[in-house]
Amino acid sequence: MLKVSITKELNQFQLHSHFEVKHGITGIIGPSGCGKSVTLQCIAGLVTPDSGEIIVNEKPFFHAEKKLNIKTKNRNIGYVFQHYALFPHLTIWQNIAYGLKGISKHKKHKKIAAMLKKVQLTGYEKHYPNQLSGGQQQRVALARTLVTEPDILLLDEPFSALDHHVKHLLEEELLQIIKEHFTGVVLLVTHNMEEAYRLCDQLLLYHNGQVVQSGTKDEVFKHPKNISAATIIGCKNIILFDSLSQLDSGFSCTIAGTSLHVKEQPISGHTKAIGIHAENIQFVEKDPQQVNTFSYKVQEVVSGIHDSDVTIQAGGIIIKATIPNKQRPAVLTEKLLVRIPAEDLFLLDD
Amino acid sequence: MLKVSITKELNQFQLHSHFEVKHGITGIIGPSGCGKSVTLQCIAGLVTPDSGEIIVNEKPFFHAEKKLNIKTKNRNIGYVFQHYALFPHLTIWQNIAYGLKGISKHKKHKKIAAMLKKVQLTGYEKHYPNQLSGGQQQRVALARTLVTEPDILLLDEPFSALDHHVKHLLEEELLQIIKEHFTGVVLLVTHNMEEAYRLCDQLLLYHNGQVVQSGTKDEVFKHPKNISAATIIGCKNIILFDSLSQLDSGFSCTIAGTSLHVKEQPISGHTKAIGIHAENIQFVEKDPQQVNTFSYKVQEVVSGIHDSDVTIQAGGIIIKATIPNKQRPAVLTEKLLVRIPAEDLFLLDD
Amino acid sequence: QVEQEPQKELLVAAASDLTLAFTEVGALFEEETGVPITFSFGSTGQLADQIENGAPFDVFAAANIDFIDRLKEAELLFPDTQTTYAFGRIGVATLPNSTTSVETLDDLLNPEIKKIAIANPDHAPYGLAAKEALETAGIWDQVEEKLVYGRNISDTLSYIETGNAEAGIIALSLYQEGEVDFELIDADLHEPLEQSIAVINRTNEEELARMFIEFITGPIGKPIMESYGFIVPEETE
Amino acid sequence: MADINLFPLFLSLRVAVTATLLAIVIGIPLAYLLGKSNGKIADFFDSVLTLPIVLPPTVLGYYLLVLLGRQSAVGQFLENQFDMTIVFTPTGATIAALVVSIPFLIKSARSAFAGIDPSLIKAARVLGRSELSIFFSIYLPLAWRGIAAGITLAFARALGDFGATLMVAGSIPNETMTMPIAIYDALLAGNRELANILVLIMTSVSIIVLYILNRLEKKATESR
Amino acid sequence: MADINLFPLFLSLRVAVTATLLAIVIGIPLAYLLGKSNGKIADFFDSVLTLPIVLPPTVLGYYLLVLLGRQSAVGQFLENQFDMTIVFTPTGATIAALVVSIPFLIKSARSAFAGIDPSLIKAARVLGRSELSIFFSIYLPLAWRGIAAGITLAFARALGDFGATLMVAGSIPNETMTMPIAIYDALLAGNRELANILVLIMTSVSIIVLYILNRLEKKATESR
Ligand SMILES: Nc1ncnc2c1ncn2[C@@H]1O[C@H](COP(=O)(O)OP(=O)(O)OP(=O)(O)O)[C@@H](O)[C@H]1O
Ligand SMILES: Nc1ncnc2c1ncn2[C@@H]1O[C@H](COP(=O)(O)OP(=O)(O)OP(=O)(O)O)[C@@H](O)[C@H]1O
Ligand code: MOO
Ligand SMILES: [Mg+2]
Ligand SMILES: [Mg+2]
Repeated sequence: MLKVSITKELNQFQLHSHFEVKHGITGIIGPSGCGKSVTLQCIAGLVTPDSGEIIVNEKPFFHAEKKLNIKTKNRNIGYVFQHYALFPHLTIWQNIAYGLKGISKHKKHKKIAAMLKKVQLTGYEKHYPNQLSGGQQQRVALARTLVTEPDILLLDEPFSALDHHVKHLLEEELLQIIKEHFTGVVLLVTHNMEEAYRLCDQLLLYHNGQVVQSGTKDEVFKHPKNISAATIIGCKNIILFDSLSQLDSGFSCTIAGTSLHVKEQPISGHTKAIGIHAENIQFVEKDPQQVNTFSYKVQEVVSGIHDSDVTIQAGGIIIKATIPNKQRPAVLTEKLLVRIPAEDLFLLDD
Repeated sequence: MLKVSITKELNQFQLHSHFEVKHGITGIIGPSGCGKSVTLQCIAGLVTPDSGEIIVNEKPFFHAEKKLNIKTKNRNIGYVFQHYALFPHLTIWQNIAYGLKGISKHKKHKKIAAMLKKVQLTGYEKHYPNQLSGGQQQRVALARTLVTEPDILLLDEPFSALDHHVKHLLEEELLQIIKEHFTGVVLLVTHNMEEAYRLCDQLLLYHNGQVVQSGTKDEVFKHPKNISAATIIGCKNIILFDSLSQLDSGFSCTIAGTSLHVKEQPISGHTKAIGIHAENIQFVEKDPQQVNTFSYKVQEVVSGIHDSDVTIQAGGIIIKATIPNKQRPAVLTEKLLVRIPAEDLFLLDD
Repeated sequence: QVEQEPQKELLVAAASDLTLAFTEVGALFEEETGVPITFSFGSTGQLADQIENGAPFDVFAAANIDFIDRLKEAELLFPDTQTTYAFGRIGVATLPNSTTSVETLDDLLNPEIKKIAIANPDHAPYGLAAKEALETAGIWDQVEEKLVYGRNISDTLSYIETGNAEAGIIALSLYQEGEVDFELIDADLHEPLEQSIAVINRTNEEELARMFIEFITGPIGKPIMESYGFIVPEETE
Repeated sequence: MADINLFPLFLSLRVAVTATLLAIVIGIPLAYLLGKSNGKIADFFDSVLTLPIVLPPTVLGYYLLVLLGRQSAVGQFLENQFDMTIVFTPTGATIAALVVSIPFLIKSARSAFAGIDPSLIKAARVLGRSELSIFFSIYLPLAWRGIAAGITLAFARALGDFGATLMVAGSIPNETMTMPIAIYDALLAGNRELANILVLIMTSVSIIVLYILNRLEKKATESR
Repeated sequence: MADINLFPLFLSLRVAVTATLLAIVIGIPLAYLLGKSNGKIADFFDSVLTLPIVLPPTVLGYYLLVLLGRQSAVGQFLENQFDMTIVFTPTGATIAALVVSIPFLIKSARSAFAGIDPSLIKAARVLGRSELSIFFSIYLPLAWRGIAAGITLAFARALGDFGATLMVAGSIPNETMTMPIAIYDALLAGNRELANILVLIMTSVSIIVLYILNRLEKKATESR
């Protein structure tokens, strides 16, 4: 269990971070410069918060009023830095060995060799960090931390420099290690939504130094609470509506004259927009019975490897849809109807 | 036009890089440690190749035999380093201004201010690099290079630390700048396939210090030439076959007793495997007429946000399919048939 | 502003044992002639080296006649100005109120006296004299163990004053009452410490320089020199 | 007390400041050039440059005197052509101070240059800057801490030099007598009190100057 | 030529090596502690530590003589308790050499420590190492270049010290007469030839030692 409730000012930047997470992997997602790394540094004791407290498994790490501040080295934390911070004067082997202590030489040797194998760097023991490629360096940083079996694991974009093949291997490795040895909290900063979804149990969405939403990954991805949250998780359709009215089974909202039906959801006074993931937009054969089904005009097509993003106009609504490339020709004829599933629409606060 | 034909030895690592690319954006993709950064450094004149030549727009930059080696500063190259290499003692403004010379103060000011706005760092002019977050630093590195309007642009994972929102903005910015000002060669190293596909015209696939395939992005993604190339572009299904026989309209290959029909393709003596993108696997209602259609058993399911990866066994073949989450329940009943489209199958050399 | 003639000035290089005496004599000389006089005190050997390399001194007062001879050979002096202006005297110095009083050289053998400071006999004339005296007294071999060498006579005094050497042999000219107890050594025990002075032939102030040499041995200089423990020879001419 | 001559103090400061400035102008480029080459020749040259520290100042002064004196080729040339003498002038004192102090600056600067992250130099080259401009815009500021330490050491050494200055410049009161010589003279004359006062003045002034140098170094590297 | 006494050379080397080792043991931790604090007090203290450079060695030697001499509290204590004297012994020479040389090491090391990337220290802390262990495993090796330069300077200064050593240790032939003193003596005795030969020996040995130090420094930082 990790409870963070701190504030910290850095130049013009203000961090007001309040959250509580249970053991398992928690993803931290948020735009560049929103305070993710600073939060991790506070938890590790490398940056001292201005006020508040940090508690890990009942044990307070930091308490501003009680002037309590456990030393970093006693926090038993594993931290993979965004910039790796490898020791330039130590070989890869020595870098990985650096945090290992109190175990026999033989055991140490075995652990490091095993870890090197896991990060696919066997043979590079005697190299120095500056003789490695960017991705190799990142793997050393990961290995150096994982080998120490810490109580809390703070991972600051640990896979950003890796090709997807190695990344997948290491993700699995990470999950394996966590499953086998690790009962504590893992915080994982990432910009990759798929990665977050694959690896994490819970998610924290950060924006401008504040947690804008937290919850299980499905909760967060299916129902982002507000516009910021929806933007952060990469929702491509965030549409401010003109009016919202309650129906029997949900709501109806009007956008530039077009009405959309939205399934039941909690609603606050701040609700301002609706959102839907581009992947959930469907194209169907003519069938005028269905709700939220419209004819459309295609405005723009951006192709990806397997999917394409199609921007269409349906009534007064402009919306993006992600469709498999195979479906693209059919969609481009504009002879289909677009269906905006009411159950996939979410209401967003300001 | 950029022609590279060099060799370089670094410790045990051997680079043998031979390629030629035209203007436009060329993506370099390859596993961690395969020599991408070293190649860029050779082009920039920061690492001297052991042999070979580098020619840009008819102008030789390097020629080992002629002992020709143009100085870096005279190559007019833009290089965004994987580790940014920002000047720690200069403010953000000064960092970006560093490469600008020979223009009036007023013009300089305008250019930098415009660039800061583009990378969304207005207000950070007076900060020093160590006061910025990882992603902000990366944007400064990008801005510092783009502002100089170089002849060749070498981008070493320039978006790796950015959230997808900012990344998209900068990708568009990059495309815009290139469209407007830039007629030269852009080399973009990336580990993100979607990014490569979105941004690049051509692709170079690297493996173990060698170019294993080059071509337009569609060519490369649709028809990777060999097993390495298929692995690099993230093809999840690479299956060694037992035998291959020529048919009227293509080939038939046998894997553990199951025969698959493959559409016409050039074939060499080294052809060893077939491959297919997981996204191209289809699930269809019962219809025993179609070729390459089988019943299957589900072995494993890994869910993503919108898609799931399903591993199935169809006859003797084990294959991964990526399907929309909506389709998952139907697939999991195992009442559908799997179709492995012959036109999407490619033959792979060793 | 009106005066075109450059300000007259006399620059005298003098051995460091002359520091006290010459400072006093110099003041009187200034009073008498109205010409400012500047002294540069230092080790004789060092000053000689400097003169050889063009130091702008007018007069050189050495503690050791050998160096004057050397400069004479190099034709840097007016030979006729060479004058022996004093003979140095040495004595045994001990700290006042020390338990071990030293009256004769033999007292230096007292085991209570652990260290004896003398100037370096290799290049300091007073050190050489001290060595000769100890040799003549026949105790050199016994005291050699206890000797420490100062760079010059003033360093030697420092060793005694700071109590690091129980005794030492210093120049009479450096002896200041109250600071140390002092017992003169018989002048017969060592070669005379002939101190020579001469005018350097590069001088622009030959007249004045000659005057200064005369002044030292003259009626005003002589008593002062004597008061600092120099034996001033009678005019021989 | 009232009649303590402060000329030596001001002379010393002037000499030390001039020597330090010269050391900066000569020493830093030299250190940079030495740093460019990693070879044995550079290391040998470096060792030779360290020599002035190893020789007793007086002896060093003697050789300088012989080299630059009015009998020497250099001395005669200067005297005949420009009517200039080096020895026994404040210029001589400055040169002596320069020679004894410059090795400290060179050594410190060389090691500071060597500590610079090479990727920053690469970045500067890619951005099209000339080596000279890189020297001023990257090398100097990034090595500043080490260079500043070297400057401080060189300045202190120049300020405190006694043996070499004495030999080359003589100890001519109100002309070439620097503070260390004045202190030594006072000691020589048995004037302990004066010596103590002069030492006190010297140390106070030095502490103030060194402290200011220290703070300046901080200032320049503060924001990083 | 055959009868040149090499004792001063060996004594000088012994004294310089011992003093340098002591300077390392005392100076590096001191520099580290000074570096920990960025405050004005540390800067003031730093300035005070630089003082031995500013004072003429002879004068410094005089004060050491007073401070450690046989009449002083320290001297008497040592003499009564351990029958040990500092002055006029090689120990005294070593202490004098230590005092004149240690400021160079402290200053160089402090600036080298200050140049270390703080994120590496953070990484080491996160990996659970104690400050002491971080000092040895990170600070020392990463500051090695600057420290090595400081060691070289300190060693050279210790080897070349004349004034302070002479004052504290006297120049007792075959006991405390170091090479610089021997050279000085030869020079003052007008024995130019001997002086030249001694200087030649001194410079050759110094160049060799300094060159080796230089190469060792390279060796240790080669692979990065
Ligand atoms: N040492 C510092 N001094 C001043 N401001 C700082 C400092 N470190 C970080 N900041 C500011 O704090 C904010 C948050 O930084 P942080 O590194 O936590 O961002 P982040 O969420 O990790 O972003 P990224 O995804 O780009 O790494 C940024 O706006 C940054 O400019
Ligand atoms: N200075 C060096 N000395 C020795 N070997 C080096 C050096 N630099 C790189 N290498 C080796 O060269 C190989 C290629 O490195 P390079 O940096 O080009 O990889 P990369 O393709 O950019 O990988 P990544 O995607 O991880 O950045 C690596 O195996 C690396 O270990
Ligand atoms: O070592 Mo000196 O000659 O007293 O400056
Ligand atoms: Mg960050
Ligand atoms: Mg790379």
